[in-house]
Order: sequence, then structure tokens, then C-alpha cells
Amino acid sequence: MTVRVQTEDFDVGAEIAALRRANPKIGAVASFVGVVRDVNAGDAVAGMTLEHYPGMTEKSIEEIVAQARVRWSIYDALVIHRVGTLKPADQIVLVIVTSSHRGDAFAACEFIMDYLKTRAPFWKKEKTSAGARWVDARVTDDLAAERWRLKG
Amino acid sequence: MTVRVQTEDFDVGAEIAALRRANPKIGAVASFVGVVRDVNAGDAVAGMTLEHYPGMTEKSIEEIVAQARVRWSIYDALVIHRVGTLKPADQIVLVIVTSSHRGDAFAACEFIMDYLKTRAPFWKKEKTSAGARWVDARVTDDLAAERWRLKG
Amino acid sequence: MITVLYFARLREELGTGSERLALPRAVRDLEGLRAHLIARGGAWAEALGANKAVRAAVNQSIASGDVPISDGDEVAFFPPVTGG
Amino acid sequence: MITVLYFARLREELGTGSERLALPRAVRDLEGLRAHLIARGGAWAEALGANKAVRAAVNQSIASGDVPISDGDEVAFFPPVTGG
Repeated sequence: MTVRVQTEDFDVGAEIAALRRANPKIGAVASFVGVVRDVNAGDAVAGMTLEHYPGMTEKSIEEIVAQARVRWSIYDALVIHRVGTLKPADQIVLVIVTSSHRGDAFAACEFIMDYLKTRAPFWKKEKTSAGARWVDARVTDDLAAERWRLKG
Repeated sequence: MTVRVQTEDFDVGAEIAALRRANPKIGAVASFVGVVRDVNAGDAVAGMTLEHYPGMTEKSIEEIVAQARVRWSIYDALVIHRVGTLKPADQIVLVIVTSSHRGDAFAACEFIMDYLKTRAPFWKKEKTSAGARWVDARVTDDLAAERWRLKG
Repeated sequence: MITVLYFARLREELGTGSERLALPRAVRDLEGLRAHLIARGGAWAEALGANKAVRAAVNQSIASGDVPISDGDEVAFFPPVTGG
Repeated sequence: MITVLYFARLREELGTGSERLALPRAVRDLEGLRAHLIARGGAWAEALGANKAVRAAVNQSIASGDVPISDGDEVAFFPPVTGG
């Protein structure tokens, strides 16, 4: 398991290739890239700043990935989350999960993303034409994370 | 929507980047890569040949992607499926789905993969130490595709 | 005339990947065509027999036994798919 | 002494990202610490008030109000998270 919090961009293809090289038994690679959108809550977004809680960030993501390992049969997982100043179309977050079978890879990847959104200590501040504003947490994100408690 | 059936390998990072360039509203990119495993049904696999039904292949995948568009709010989808001779660790299939939100991207991507496994006319013939053999369809693949009929 | 295609294990067992066939008058649908081919006996009876998992498409769409066949159609027989 | 950290909107509203604090004798748990900080009044009462969505962590684990606080702990207050 690898967790990286960084200001630099990441290369999805290179990260997938690196995970795959590590294990010839991999049959399935599910991945997710989160991207800065140019609009939120109806306003044009010129950019954003991501703040985090160093130390707790890495710890909480490692806990999330460890939970995924308990629930699904996966080989490895990589999480990269950027912090600092980002602009529209920049990549924010990358999650890659490798497994023998696609069902486990998809489920673990989505689970990690849902928990990242609700448990990992990151905060976004958007620059809009109306000034800078902290992004409010979304109820739909809480619901997305909550549904994993009910599932097998 | 793009569907490609080809003998050549593909570059996941380049394909994701190309889809993203097309639309600044994209907030979520879910992707899946299927990889040739070095073992199946307990036997070492030295390689495989993928046969398909030219014409119907592209048509059936386009239908699958069109169904995904009806069910989820997605911007675009790309499916690349390789045919011909492949060896362990080679990439077989790539599905990428872009959307505003991650839930739609994940669901549509997994839906397309599940239907690809059960509806698209591809057949694998494996080379093992016991000789060449056609891979049998898996009941779990039928079940994976079937569950989408029940879900909202 | 119709075109009949065979793929994968079926193609190997039948020793052919395609044939042009004058549509017999008795054949109205996919099930009728399969019965007509089985009646050839030998590898045909073996590969297409009722105990075998055979899928079919008519004009490149997955089809069940009651789908009608008419002149000019492209029909394909193949095992359950295993791509992905 | 404990360390108290503030993040995002809270950090801005309070005008500070961290402080070292002698643990008051009356403060046993997270809820007690929050009440102690609110009692400072002004921006503290405003930002940490019961009507505000405030989350907290003790020693870098998400914690609820009844989690005990003791000397040497690292406590953090912050808004609901919005990463990903």
C-alpha cells in the first residue's frame, strides 16, 4: 500500500504500470482520477487551494485502505492526493487498486474514494468571481460513504 | 463514444488524457484495465489467442455503452479491446468513463465491463502446459451482468 | 441465400468459419436452422446438439431460437463469450 | 500541556493554526475542551458554537465529544472534510 500527499502532479499511466510490474498475478486494475471542475454550485471556479492535516492525512488514508483490504481480495492499492494550489482541469486525487478479479478491484477503489471524501482531512477553498470560499461538505458524500456499512 | 478492437497494445495514461482534454466539465474519470493472468483454473498459462466477430463486436459494445449513457449521467466512454495473440501481463481491455461525479463514472464503468464479459463476442483460447484450450464462460460473469437488471 | 458464421470452438469442431447456404423452405427461425444443421450428422450433430451451450446472433444481434430467419440474413453460431 | 490545531475555515476565523495549552483541570474530554475554548468568547464562541458543524480529532484519529483528553495529546478542530 502506498499513500502520497504531494503538491506535484501525477502520471496515471506510469503509476498503473508500476503497480502492475510488481505482480504477474494481477488480472484487474481499477482506477479513479478526480479532476478540478471549472464550475461548482453554479459559479465559475478559477482555481482552488487544498489544505490538509499533515500526519493525520496519511494515517487516515492508510486506515481506509487497510479496511478495504479486509473487505475485498486485493493485491495492492495506491492513493495520491494533491494539496496546494490547483486550477480547473488539474488532477486532484488518484486511487488505483489491483486484484485478480474486477469485482474486488472496482468495489475497493470506489470504497476508498467514498471514504477519502468523508474521512480524510482535506479542505478545499475555491476562487470564484464572488471571491474565495470554503467548499461545504456534501450530504451526498456522507450517503456514499454510509452505504458501505450496509453492504456485504 | 469510441470503441476500438485492435491487435496493438494501448496506453492508459494517454487515453485518459485525451478524453479529459475534450471537456473541462469532467470531474471524475473511472477506468478499468484487464490483464492476462499467468494462471487460470489452476494451470499455468503461457499465453492466449483472442478471437472475435468483426462487425458484431463493435456493434454490441456500442449498444452496451449506449445503455450506460441512458442509466447514468456520463460525458464520454472509451472501450478498447485487443484481439490476436497475448501473453501473461499483457493488457486485454480498457474501459474509461468520464463524468461530473464519481458515482456515475464508477457505476457506468463497471456496468460496461460486466456486459463486455457476457455480451460482446470475444473468445479466449489459452495455451497451457496441458495444451491449448478454449476458456469456459464463468457463471460469476453471468451473475455480475445480471445484477444490473435489478438495480436502480 | 444466407450467410452462416461459426466462431471459436464451434469453428474448430466444424472445420469451417463460414458458409453460404440456400435457405431451406422448412427453416423459418433460428431453431429451425440449427435443427437443419444438426441433421447433417457427424461433427454438426455433435457441435450443435441440444446438450451444448451454443449462442447465436442474427444480423449481428444476439438472438433466441424463435427469431425468424429470412433470405439475405447473416447468422452466427458460437460458444458463450469469454472476452474482457 | 496539549497541542490544539485549527484547520481551514476555523483556522481563518480564529486567526491561528495552533496553540500550546495547559490542560485546564476541569477539562476531561473533547467536549469539555470545546466548551473551554468557547468560553473565551468572541471569535471562539462564534466559530466553535454548538450550531456550527465542527469535527475533531484526538492524536490524529477522528473523535467524538466523549473521547478523553490528557496531557501531551494533540487535538484538532476543523470543518467537515471536502477532499477527493
